Amino acid sequence: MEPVATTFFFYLLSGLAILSGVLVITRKNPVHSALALILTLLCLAGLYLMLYAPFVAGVQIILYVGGIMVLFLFVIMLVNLERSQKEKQFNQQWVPGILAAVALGALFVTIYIKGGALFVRPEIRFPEAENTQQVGQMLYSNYMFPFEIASLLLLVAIIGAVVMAKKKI
Amino acid sequence: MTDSTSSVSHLDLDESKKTFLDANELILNMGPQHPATHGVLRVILRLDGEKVLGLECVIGYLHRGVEKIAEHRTYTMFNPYVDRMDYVAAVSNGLGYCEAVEKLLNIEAPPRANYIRVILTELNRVASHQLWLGTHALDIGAMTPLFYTFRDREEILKIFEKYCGARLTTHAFRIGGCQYETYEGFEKDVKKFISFVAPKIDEYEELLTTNRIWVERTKNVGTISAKDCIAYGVTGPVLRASGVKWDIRKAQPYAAYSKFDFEVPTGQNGDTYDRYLVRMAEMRQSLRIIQQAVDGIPEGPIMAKVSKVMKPPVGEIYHSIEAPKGELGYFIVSDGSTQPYRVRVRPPSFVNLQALDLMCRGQLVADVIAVIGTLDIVLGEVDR
Amino acid sequence: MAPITTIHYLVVAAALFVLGVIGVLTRRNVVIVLMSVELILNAVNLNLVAFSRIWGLHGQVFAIFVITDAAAEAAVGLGILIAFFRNKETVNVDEIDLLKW
Amino acid sequence: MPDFITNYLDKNVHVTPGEYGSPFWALVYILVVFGGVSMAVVCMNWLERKILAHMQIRLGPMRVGPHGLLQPIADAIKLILKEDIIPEGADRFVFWIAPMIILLAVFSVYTVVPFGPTHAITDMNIGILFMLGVSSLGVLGIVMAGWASNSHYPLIGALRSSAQMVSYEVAMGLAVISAVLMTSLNAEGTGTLSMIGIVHAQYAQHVWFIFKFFPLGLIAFFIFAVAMVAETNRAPFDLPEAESELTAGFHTEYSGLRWSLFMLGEYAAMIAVSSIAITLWLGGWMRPFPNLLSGPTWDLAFSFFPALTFFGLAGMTFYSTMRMPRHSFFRVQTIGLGAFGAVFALIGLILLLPGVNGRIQDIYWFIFKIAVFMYLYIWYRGTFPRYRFDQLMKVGWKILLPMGIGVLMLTGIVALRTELWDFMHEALRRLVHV
Repeated sequence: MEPVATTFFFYLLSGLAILSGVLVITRKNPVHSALALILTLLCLAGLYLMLYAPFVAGVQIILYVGGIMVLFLFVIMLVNLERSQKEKQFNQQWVPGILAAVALGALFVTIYIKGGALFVRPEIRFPEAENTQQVGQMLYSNYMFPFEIASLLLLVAIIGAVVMAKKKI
Repeated sequence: MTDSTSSVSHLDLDESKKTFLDANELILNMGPQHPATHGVLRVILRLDGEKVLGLECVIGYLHRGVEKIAEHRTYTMFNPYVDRMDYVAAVSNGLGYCEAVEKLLNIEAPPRANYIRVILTELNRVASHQLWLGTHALDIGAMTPLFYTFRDREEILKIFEKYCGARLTTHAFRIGGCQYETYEGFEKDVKKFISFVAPKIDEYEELLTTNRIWVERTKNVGTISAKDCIAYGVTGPVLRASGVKWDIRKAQPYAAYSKFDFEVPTGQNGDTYDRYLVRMAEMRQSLRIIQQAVDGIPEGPIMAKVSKVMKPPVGEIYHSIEAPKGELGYFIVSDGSTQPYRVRVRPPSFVNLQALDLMCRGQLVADVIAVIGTLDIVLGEVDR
Repeated sequence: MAPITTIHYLVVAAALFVLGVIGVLTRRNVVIVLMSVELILNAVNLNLVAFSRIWGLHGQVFAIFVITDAAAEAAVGLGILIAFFRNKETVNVDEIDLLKW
Repeated sequence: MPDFITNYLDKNVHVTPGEYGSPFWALVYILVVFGGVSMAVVCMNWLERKILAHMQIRLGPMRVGPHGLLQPIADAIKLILKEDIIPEGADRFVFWIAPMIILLAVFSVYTVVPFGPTHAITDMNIGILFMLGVSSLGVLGIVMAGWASNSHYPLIGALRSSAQMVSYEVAMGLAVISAVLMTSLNAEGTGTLSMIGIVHAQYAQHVWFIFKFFPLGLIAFFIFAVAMVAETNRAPFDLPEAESELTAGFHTEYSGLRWSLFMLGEYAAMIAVSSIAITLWLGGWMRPFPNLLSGPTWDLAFSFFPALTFFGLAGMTFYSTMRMPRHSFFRVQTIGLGAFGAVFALIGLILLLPGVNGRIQDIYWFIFKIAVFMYLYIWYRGTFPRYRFDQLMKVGWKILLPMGIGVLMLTGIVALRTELWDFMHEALRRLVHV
């Protein structure tokens, strides 16, 4: 099936993503930041769907929005201080920080302009209906070892988080 | 549970006892407008996450000065006021007061009156326990028992209504006996009620006693030892559930209780589940007493000779009975006039409520609700 | 309008990346810094998925790995944050410069 | 008629409008499904009060309309007219958006619910993953509602709720995976995450997955059934909104219309998770025994069920009409009830028409199964006390999670038993020969 109004949805989603990305780094209240980040993540999930990556989109929603962001909100509630909102929000090196980031952005733009041809290749159209199966087969064949490492990493993260948050076990 | 229950602030806690949420202690104000505080009890909880570090009861929202009112009423006139203390067991309140004044006047109610008193009081005990069960179960989240118990309590209230015209604040007894003779068919009604309600009690037990969630919610919750019970002066089913076999009906029999054969159910663990079992058993024992009383009710007068103007001799008296919630005592000082010099009530709910802090420390918020329910307090009696 | 090509997605990803970098470099609140890190990771993910359209499914698999890492990172980061907050009662990065307490 | 309408109606189209790429029909389906769900929630409101009341030997709403039938409408009017209170010190924006997030999350789930082989808004390759993911977004709304209220009870309710939903999602996911694993037992050996594909797999394997590898499917279903009650914050897992403990949990500070949005979200979520369970384990839209009792005779016999249901409802209504008190006060109500029964009978008659009858079958069986689940929800509420928070966590992490892992592993082992056997056999043979 051909996606409907691809151009429109691309600009809508990417515009929303960037707009809420700006909100993430400018809001005083971390809860508002988290809300904006959730919107960014959802927009990105939409972009993944448009890129024929439905499985990644699903994982994005279930893990990022349903898992990680809930964790963030949970922690924000625990550590939310009224006074931290009245304090200065940006640190002293904000000018060099922004300059460095802008320089980085300029670098990206240069690369994209100079090497535009590099990124233009014929699209490989996977049958969308098979996406999950193909990703699954890849995970369990080519990427078996990284997959196991990732599970180990998660285990370490669980233990680490418990150790950190609970000082005396 | 001993150490973490200390009432010190989380900042003074040992490092090892701090928990995940120790970052800030939460003061939660529960009540006086809260669905599970049985009226207008206000409990200030100090929480560590969901764990209760300590709590404080604020009472007095229903204070009407019943004891002070007594000083300006004659002995007879004060009688209806006591019904308004524990309004779900008004008959017991009346019985205690009437017997205390009778003791002061040195008269005794005739045997038939005593039998009627026992029947009505025990009926009221069943009604009170039913109301307790319904609300307690509702607090723990089981909705349905509430409606079952209220349906069956209705039958008791109907008997009260037929007997004396009132359902809740009955004012059934008078000093010296009973005002009203039993109505036509009273015994039949009571017997019918017994055969009606006995299977219903099984029905409540079917819903709850072996229900896994109920058992998990009540076992080892709000445990109080026999020693603590005695130290705090806790009486009634709460005391008996801790294993102390103390029932004033047996220990210092009043009315006609010495004539009946019944058992005093006790528990061992002193937790919420045992208190539940004890009260369920008590309902069955009450039915046994009522059965015996109805079967053996003697003929005769129902009122002793009492002068219209009561002037008890100078002196003081303490008389207590076993109300559904515990020992209900009346301390009356007479100065020889028609009005008492001082009346002091020992309300079981008030005394039992003291143990709330002890029973809730170290438990969770949900357990506070369960414990308030299991203490079976009536705020009308706590505040008087 | 011109059809949407890979380069369009790359530009969006670059913009998000820059935003994330700005957030990490300039904000004081640790929670928001961590959120900016998530923003950066997502920009990378978008790149990977966009490339997967022209280079094959490997990009999508990598995106899944990145999401896994993000979960681990958030859990540990927030754990550290809680431990830190308990001791110092602050969530500002520029006050976390002692390396010990 | 324009092409974009008629194209989809072609006889050869056997896909959902979303897959076919027909925005018009997708929109129609969206409107029908969302409207239907909202209507179902309204009916559910009345039914829950009535059924619960009859379980508790009382009558329930009786005043507004005959047998309280108009009660939901009265409630809606009351809620809309009520003052909308935002507490002092609340975060107004978050307070405002929280119920919206819950509604958005819940209603998005319905985009992939298959009411029939073509009766879904769309069918996605990642259907079940999408459903789980989107339904887990509801927890964000709950957390925000609790936090934005700036009050203790909602905050505790929100913390409880987020912890509860996050933990039960794990067990839920494991149960779902074991069902998805069962879909891969075909010649190609590839499973599917698509909701419609899962039902087709059950049809192809001639068994509902609840009975597959007995008792493994049943256990997985049981895990899901418990977890889904916890996910939707219903009794006996209704701690986040435990009335007797936290007054109303995360929506304590909400009133009027916003509060009703929470309720709408909760009931819609109940229907949504029930439809996941039905799709995964109970054969989705299929009628009972589609393979065993096949053939035109059985098809005809089962095709009478929708009409019979409505005739039964009509009969009940007419019986109640007969029993209405014969007094002039009740005349309007009696006529109304009779008219209600007549509408039921009329719907039943319409459902008997051959053209309608064939199309309604799938939807009827799906809704019938949902109704059974809804009744179970109400039954739970009437029977069980409430779990305590630590016990709830214990059930989630220490009972359901290991059970889920065990079922998943066993399902895998049983599914691959021949391969495993061959492998072991081969290994043993080599060992002996060496």
